[in-house]
Amino acid sequence: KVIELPVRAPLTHLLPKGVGPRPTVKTTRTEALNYFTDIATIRRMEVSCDNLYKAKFIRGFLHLYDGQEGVCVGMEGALTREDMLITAYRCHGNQYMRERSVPKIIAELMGRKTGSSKGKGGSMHLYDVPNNFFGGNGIVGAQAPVGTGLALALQYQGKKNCAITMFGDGAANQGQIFEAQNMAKLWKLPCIYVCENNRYGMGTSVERSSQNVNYYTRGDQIPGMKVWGVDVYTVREAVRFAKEWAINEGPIILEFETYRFHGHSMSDPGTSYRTKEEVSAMRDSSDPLENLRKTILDNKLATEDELSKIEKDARVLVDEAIKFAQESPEPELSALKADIVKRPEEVPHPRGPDMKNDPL
Amino acid sequence: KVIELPVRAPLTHLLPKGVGPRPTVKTTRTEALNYFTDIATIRRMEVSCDNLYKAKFIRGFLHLYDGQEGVCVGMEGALTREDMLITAYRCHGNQYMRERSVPKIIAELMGRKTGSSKGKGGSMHLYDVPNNFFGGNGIVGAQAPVGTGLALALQYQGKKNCAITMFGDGAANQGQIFEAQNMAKLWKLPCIYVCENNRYGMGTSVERSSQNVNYYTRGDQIPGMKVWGVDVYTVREAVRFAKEWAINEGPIILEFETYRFHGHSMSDPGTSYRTKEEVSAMRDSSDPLENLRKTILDNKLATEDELSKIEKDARVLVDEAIKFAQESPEPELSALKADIVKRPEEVPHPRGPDMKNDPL
Amino acid sequence: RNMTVRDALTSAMDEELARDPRVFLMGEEVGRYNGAYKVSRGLWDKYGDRRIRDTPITEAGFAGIGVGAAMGGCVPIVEFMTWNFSMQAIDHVVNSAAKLRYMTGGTGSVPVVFRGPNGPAAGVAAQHSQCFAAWYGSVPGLKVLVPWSSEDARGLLKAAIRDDNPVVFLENELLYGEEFFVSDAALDKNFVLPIGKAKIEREGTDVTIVTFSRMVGTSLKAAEELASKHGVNAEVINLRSVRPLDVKTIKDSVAKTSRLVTVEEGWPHYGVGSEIIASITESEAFDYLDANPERITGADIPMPYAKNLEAAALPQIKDIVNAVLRTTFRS
Amino acid sequence: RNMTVRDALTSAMDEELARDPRVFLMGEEVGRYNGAYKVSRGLWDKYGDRRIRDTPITEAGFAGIGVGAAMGGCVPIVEFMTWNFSMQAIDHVVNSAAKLRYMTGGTGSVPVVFRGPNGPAAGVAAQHSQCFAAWYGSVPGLKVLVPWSSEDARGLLKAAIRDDNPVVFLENELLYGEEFFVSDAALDKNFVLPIGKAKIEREGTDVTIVTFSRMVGTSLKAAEELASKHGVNAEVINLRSVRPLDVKTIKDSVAKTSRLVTVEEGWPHYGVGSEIIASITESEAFDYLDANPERITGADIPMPYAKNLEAAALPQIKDIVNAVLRTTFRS
Ligand SMILES: Cc1ncc(C[n+]2csc(CCOP(=O)(O)OP(=O)(O)O)c2C)c(N)n1
Ligand SMILES: Cc1ncc(C[n+]2csc(CCOP(=O)(O)OP(=O)(O)O)c2C)c(N)n1
Ligand SMILES: [Mg+2]
Ligand SMILES: [Mg+2]
Repeated sequence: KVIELPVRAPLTHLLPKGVGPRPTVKTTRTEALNYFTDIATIRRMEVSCDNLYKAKFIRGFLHLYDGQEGVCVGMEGALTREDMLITAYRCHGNQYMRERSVPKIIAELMGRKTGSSKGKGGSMHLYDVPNNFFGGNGIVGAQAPVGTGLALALQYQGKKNCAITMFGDGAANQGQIFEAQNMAKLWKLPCIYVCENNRYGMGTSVERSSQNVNYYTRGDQIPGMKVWGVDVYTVREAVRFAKEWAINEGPIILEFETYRFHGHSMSDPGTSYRTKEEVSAMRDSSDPLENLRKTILDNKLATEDELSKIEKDARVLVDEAIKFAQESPEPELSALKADIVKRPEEVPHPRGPDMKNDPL
Repeated sequence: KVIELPVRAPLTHLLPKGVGPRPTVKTTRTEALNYFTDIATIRRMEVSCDNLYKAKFIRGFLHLYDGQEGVCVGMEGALTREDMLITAYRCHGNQYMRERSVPKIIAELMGRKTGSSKGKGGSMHLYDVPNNFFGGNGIVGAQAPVGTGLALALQYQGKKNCAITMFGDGAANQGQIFEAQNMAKLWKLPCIYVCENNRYGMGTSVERSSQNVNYYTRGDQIPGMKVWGVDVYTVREAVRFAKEWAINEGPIILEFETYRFHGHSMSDPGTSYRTKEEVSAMRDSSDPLENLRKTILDNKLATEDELSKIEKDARVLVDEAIKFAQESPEPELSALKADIVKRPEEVPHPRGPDMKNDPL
Repeated sequence: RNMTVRDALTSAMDEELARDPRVFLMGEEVGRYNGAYKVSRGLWDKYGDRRIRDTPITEAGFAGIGVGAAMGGCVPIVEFMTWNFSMQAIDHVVNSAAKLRYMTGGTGSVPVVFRGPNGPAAGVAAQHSQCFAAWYGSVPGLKVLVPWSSEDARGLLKAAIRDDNPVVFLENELLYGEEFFVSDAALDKNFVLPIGKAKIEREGTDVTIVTFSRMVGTSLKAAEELASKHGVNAEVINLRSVRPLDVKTIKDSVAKTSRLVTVEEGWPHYGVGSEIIASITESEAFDYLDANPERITGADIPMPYAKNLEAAALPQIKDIVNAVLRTTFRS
Repeated sequence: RNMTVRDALTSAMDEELARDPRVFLMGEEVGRYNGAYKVSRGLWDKYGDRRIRDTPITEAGFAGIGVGAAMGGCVPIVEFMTWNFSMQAIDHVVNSAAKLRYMTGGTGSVPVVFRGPNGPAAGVAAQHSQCFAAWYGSVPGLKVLVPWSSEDARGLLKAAIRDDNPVVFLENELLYGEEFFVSDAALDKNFVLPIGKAKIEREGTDVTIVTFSRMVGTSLKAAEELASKHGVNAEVINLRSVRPLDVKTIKDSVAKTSRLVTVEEGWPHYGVGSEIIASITESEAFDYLDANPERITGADIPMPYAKNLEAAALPQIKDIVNAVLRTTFRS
């Protein structure tokens, strides 16, 4: 049974009147429960990673995505695997939506051979190249030109797909984003620039980092929309429209209002630059999981128990993934020098710390 | 005797109504003739440099400024030497207006010891640090953050001056300009960003390089003005206003409409990407020298003969400067390793090509 | 008195901020957040927004602004959250800062300090683990410092801030929390170390180990093991500066030991060890060498994330020991 | 047949564009303007906007776009008008391109070629004269080529375009107009040179001169002078690639000559010569060396503009001759 749901209207910039996302979308019980499952799974994954980090199973940087799941889940609802995608280091949700494997993600975070990048990349460097997800980039802003290049490839190849480049509100000030957008507009590239405005870049609030906090208006002649990023359906509809626009008209900017529930990364408690009140107000008003739960219950698409069951299953799934990762071996030492160049037989074996006594 | 002249009104962006340059300015015969002398001198210098290059007295890159003199002469009419200034490689005019020495400029271009940078910098690297002119930068766009830093220094030191950062229409797409302007706006720095829109960056017209060719609107929340750059008085009044704004309110963008009569640099005839008709139409309509001549004659501030005399004097001045430069010695070889660090006695002598047989 | 490297850096900046009103600190999260690695802890509280300036995440922009402010009469300390991000701004370090004095014929001056953690940390993978010592070390017009201990950190950072040239100051995240003994002299407000002088951290007779930053500690441990287990008495030189490079101290040491091993965490090729070996072998010290000079380095690979691979990609005590045993013909 | 290096490069690109529809060229003025140095002359006329793409002056942006397009299935040739401007984009060359395959565990691929003139030209001063061979040469994941002759230019550029890895291709403006003899084999559409193999341009017995790019020509002239005036028979090795570095060819040569001189135009410290000397002295070839290895390099200064200073800042034939005479004990 198909039902119709209202979605929040975006603020728009330079879009012709009457052009934009539709005010309502259609969905089904199955679809809604799938979205709920995805959000619940990512949520559970992120919360578990927090614990795994504290238990020292995960090291280095770890940027959690809980609070922002509405964006990655809603987006994929409007995309196919032929649409290319790139984001920054806060990439677990996107990876899950493409690769569909919690075990591989957690194994990667634990530095295991079975991880998405064979343990070589870690939390910031998740990719699913066969499914056109290109990471996972640790350098703030660098993904913007690269993502624009993905769009150029699509245009060059005559494909009717778009490339999505995601970045944060802090990253939005990076000059290379302006450079890339300028070319995207000149060349009419099928790009969707997605700014996930979670109000802070590390400890810096948007007002302190950005002369203009209406990120959707910062593409100059590129049209933009400010979209509530909490609701998967609102996100999906915005992206559906944006994809159509990108393919036919060229680049477009989507700013998603969202919030990160955790600190920036594990060394940041996330409380020194924002108040406890703010965090709990946002948890109350802007939790993608609770928002979708309410939509489902209000529309009687499922019962509370059914949703609890999904959450419980997600928990089991993640626990099993953790077990899988923990039981997975570390990469073999021989992996150290693999995957540096294609056709390594054509180049000398890379030297290790002690060239004259090198086990590899 | 003071007379009043009308100046062209700018197009403005984000300036409050009624705020901006005045519609008329005051001037005197002396002032007008000074401006005319400056333009005529720079013009003559540039045309002579063209010949000197062809005669192989000048080498490397040489970017001539003829056609754009209205900007540098008009600007300085509103500034003091305490206002800081930085531009790109097309810097002869600015250097002349600060340093006031054609001989030192031509000597520099010929790589002589008596040059502005002792022969070490060449055409792209002219400076007059004592008079707060900081070059002369060969890297497109790099002067923008540096100039913004000059403004920060002024603000930090509590000085009531501004810093002017000049760049071209091609440079205007550089991301670091957006980065610098973002900080300038956040921090209310006393910056005037001057975009000299001469319609081309090398062989690329503005439409092919820039998604938005209204450069004065590209600072996001930073106000801007598009100003006719041919008329010194129009330029001067715009800069007078902009300086006041910059010191009191923060950054502002001035786009000057101008045109380069020569090609981009000496290897470019400047004709493959623009028509002869366009060039000669621009020479007719937009020559700062002829424009000022007309103003002076129309207002009877001087006679045609007086102006011709000034031009003849400029010719003599430049010829003498060339003679001075030609008679100047090359730098001594000992200069090779000087001026690299302050207090060179604290560091080892830099090695030359052959460390073991080094005359220096 | 013991002091962490972090506190050594903080106190150095604090004292220089107090001493010279032209000095200010800028960078991402240096202010209210107290620094991503808390190296500027307390400074914003003490000096406020004007002198401790948080920037947006725009390295090209703020590095250039630092250079401009220095030209304009200030003495900015520009923090890169890590040096990896300096690649977005390297044009300003090299073209805007290092070359300026020369291009102006001596009239221009850029008294800026660029600082932040350099090289590998723990588990931060390929994009966050690069060592920039050799790249910046190659650039005339710069001074490039590579402190190890708290005394290095204090004395060199204060010297860098007081220097009239652009200085690249390469710290190490894993050292921030390490404690070192600091002499009373080094606690003095006017304590500065001379730029360009290496320090012999351990005197020895059998082999010269030349190293910098965190690898000084690893090399000293290797030296202890060499002494206790192998009867080899290693001299360990802490470079402190890779530009200028103190070739004389190394040469004198090699004249004594006739053996040379270099140790660094950066990539092997075109690295710091390459330069040291080339400098020694092209000099008269070539004749003193009784064995091949050796380089122990980071592996020639992007840094892997997994813990076991990361360890295999970086010099370990055993690697240094083995290299020394080879050069001293004990293996 | 004689051919300029410029024509060699143009023809290489032309043939690869014709061969593989995934190949395109992008950069500043590469299209309608035919290239700032006319290296892409005629290509826009032939292939049009889609495959010969003029970009705005935004290196960080278009280099990153090139990387992304390569990830997405294209084979972009990205021209830097000169490599000096690559400093604005170096993060993409290193972090986005070179490290990608590793970070993805092997699934990601960036078959991009970055090319353009590198090092000093004539009278272009400090900001336009930097050599990047050593910097890029240090980065795992890249291949870094340094052609000299027209045959090098053709064979290596075609190889670079066909290579599945990111390639840094360092040309030299002063060579563009130079003519070289090109064999029939090298004119073949499928002529490629192996990446990572040095070429002995002149066989000799008394000293090994290792060099690359324009300095190959200068070194060959020095070798002639050494032969005719000093009776010294020098072997001259054209590296062709600085990553991978063909250490074996150098080692074999040094085994024969017992003398090593390196020649480059870049800065001396942490340079290509440093790496070569370190590689040789840490190998068994150390024992063959009968004299100090020597480095002839660009001076350790920002490049001056004045003609006499510029000449003094760069290796001249006499410098190479002198170094060889020293290593062969003739001076
Ligand atoms: C070029 C660069 N500079 C600095 C950093 C350090 N850094 C990592 S994430 C981050 C904050 C980014 O904030 P935002 O773009 O808002 O993304 P969010 O973390 O909120 O998702 C910073 C400063 C980096 N990784 N790269
Ligand atoms: C970063 C960088 N990229 C490319 C160049 C080469 N280049 C020098 S000037 C120029 C054109 C600049 O045009 P514009 O900004 O309009 O200034 P104009 O020459 O018209 O004054 C180019 C591409 C450079 N110097 N620096
Ligand atoms: Mg954010
Ligand atoms: Mg222009």
